Amino acid sequence: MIEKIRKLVVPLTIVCIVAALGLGFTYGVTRERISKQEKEKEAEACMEALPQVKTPRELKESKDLLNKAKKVISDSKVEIEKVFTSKKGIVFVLRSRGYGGMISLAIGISLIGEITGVSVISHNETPGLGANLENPKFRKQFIGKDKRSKLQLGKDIQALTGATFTSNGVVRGVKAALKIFDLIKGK
Amino acid sequence: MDWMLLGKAAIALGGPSVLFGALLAIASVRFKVETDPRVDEVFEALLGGNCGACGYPGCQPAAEAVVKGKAPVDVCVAGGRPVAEAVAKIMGVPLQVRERGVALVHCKGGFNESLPKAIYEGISSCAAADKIAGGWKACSYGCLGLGTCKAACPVNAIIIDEDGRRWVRREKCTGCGLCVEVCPRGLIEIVPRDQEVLVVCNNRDKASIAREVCSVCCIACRKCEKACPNGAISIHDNRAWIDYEKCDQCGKCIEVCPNNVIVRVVPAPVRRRKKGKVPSATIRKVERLIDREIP
Amino acid sequence: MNEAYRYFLIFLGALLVYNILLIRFIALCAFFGISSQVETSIGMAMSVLFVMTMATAVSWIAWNYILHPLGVGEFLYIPVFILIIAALVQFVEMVIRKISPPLYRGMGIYLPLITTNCAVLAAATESVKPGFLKMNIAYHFSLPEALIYTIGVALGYGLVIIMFSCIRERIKTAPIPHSFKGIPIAFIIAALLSLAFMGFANLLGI
Amino acid sequence: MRAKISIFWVEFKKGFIEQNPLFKLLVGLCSALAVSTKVENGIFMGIAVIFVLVFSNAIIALIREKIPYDVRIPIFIVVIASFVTIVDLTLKAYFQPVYERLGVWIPLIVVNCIILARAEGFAYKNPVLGSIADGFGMGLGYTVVLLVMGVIRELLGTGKIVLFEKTIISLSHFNPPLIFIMFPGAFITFGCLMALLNRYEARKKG
Repeated sequence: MIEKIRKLVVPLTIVCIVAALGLGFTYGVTRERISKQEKEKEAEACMEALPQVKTPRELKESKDLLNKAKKVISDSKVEIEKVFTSKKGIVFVLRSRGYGGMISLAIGISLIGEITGVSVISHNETPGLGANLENPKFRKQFIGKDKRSKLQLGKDIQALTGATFTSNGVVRGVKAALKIFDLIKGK
Repeated sequence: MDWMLLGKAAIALGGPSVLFGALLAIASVRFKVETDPRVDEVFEALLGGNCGACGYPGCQPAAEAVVKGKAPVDVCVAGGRPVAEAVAKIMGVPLQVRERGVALVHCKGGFNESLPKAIYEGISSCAAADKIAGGWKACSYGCLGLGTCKAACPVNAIIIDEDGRRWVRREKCTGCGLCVEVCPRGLIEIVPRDQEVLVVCNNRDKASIAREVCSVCCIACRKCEKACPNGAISIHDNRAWIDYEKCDQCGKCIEVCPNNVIVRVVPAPVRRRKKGKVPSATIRKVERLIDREIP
Repeated sequence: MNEAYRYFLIFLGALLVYNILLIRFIALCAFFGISSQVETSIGMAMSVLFVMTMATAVSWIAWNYILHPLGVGEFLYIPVFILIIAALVQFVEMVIRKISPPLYRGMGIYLPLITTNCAVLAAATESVKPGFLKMNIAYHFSLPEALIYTIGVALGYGLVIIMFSCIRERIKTAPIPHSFKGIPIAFIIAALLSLAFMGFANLLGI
Repeated sequence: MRAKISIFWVEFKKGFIEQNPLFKLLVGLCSALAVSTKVENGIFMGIAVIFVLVFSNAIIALIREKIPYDVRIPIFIVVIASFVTIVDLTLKAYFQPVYERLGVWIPLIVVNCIILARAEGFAYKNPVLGSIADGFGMGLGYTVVLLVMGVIRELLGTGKIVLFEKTIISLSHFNPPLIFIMFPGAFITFGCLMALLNRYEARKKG
């Protein structure tokens, strides 16, 4: 029995440990690059959403506002991830439900409560349909809208052809961002 | 380099591996099922298509049966001789090639010989055609010619020609019997491979009825019975039956049969192709009809 | 949200809306081979249900008590989970073979196929790394939720494979163009079924 | 040396043509159907699969005499999973956009039946060189099918082919049927390709 256990366990464990060390090494090498890339991408999206900001340094992540935002958010299909503040406005990084999964958006709002830009960090929508949300033409429609805008699909906002869920997802995200801004701005 | 991370990784993957390795080791001892190592070897040697032609649900059960001695070493029908040799080698027994039979369709009537009673336009399956008013043929025993047997054949040994007649390519047929099972009219029989003189009709109506529906049917005239010097032919159920044990294939019955229902099936001569010369489609078609009848 | 209702949504989402076979394209390998007969499909569906539930439970524990606390989940989850699944499947096979030969004949022969069934790994991973399958469920599962989810996935698999094998058995006698006979027509059927399942999108807002 | 090269060639050709994993062996379908929406995806997925196949085959063939029979599957699968994770992390670090599109399919290469099947069926029984050739041929056979499907689906579904952000072919005056890039389109394309292959082979046989 003991002999059998030794015979099976030793090779398996050796293989596993070698594999674990190899992977740990690879992870160590790639980790920094992965997180750097993710940060860069996020910063780029934020700057696109708030064009008045010229360098990533002007944006400051605010845990305080994030907690407040999480409390006031009521839509279960939207999930807020980060809030960046700057002298020119606020950027909300949030995830909203689309057709193929969560769409990660950065939404910039100026100090007077107008949308300055919407940019996509990542998404998994159908190529050729929902994936057209990468197209700036669709996203530019949101610029200048504020809390008074109804943001109705088909009226104020031209939906993406054949991708109502995706368009809805973006609109929902923008609405949530405006609402949060409205509720927390006084504080 | 982050040594802590490496250590943690080694623990996270090494830990479960020790656990599961031990689990498997214990299981392999505690729950050991005595299996003959030859089962795996035989299984490897079989064709592995799980075709079911051998009559076992798959290759694994067939391999088990071979090792237990329940099945012969040439159990794998589709694999043929090379597989049988390999299995025999594993089992350490000399390969005795069991002469497998060959399929025979007991009906000769194509569109030209056998009269239709209706036009059938349903799905292309004999079983379905048979269910609709007893089939489209006037003969209620004859082959419906829709090719269910052809579809069932794992080695493409059955051919249906333009006239709706069936041919069995004897050199391909392995005698597996899958076609026997699917024929709704039970027309296919596995006959000994060296049997050349055969009755190709299954009509069991009286001569007066039979003669009206088909020009190549057995009318139970008893001429063959009388002509046979060995007493191998008998007539019952209004058709002739050959006792293959007694038959010495002299062919006297063939000569006397008025409707050419008794035939001699001989393998066609093997043609040798000249190198580089590809036969045209028509020639190949003729070549495929390997088994010809000599009336 | 009401607790029971949330469970129901998770279950329904896994079963229909994000059906693992037709919408997520996972576990197709064995699908076309197995689904030619109803009987084998039922056997396969049962084994998948059994193995998947167990694998998810163990993976969930491994993630929440080993991988995540050690901070190595990010790069070790694939080897660890697949090790768990492979070892479990083999273990279960040995045990069933010894304890209950009739059960082994019905289910055991499918077990080796399940090791490489993507659905098992996918469901196990989804239940600890939400968003893996783009299931639109944006929070970490608790253990009961993970189990409900897995059962939903496995039943969804079973539902489709049994339905599919019934269609394939019926279509055997149909007049089909010669080139399409066998596997190709099965793909066309799968396309139609997939179209039908796309109709479940946004059912109950999932 | 020549003998070695010829062995290499035979194994390579076998995987590429005679036993094409997708059309002939019907393994590895899941990822092939899911990622073939774009030609570009096909290229990256193909490279990833070839990498994993070649290296895992090589390693397993190298240590095959030391692997005890009872734990061979867990060992194979851990080796495979490690290479998959390496691909996963590398893509994540250096090819972020591609990684996002391929998403779940990179981790699921582990359970891609091609790889385990080759490990058990070939590399476990054959020396290193043949195993590498086998892995390479199989991987290439997989990739070619992926590319063909990618071309058909992208061209028909979106009306153009975009490769590395450059439009290669663009069909003007063409209203693309979107179904080709959605789920059912994958099944339809694959079924039709297979039917075509059947027809071609039936013709060749006469």
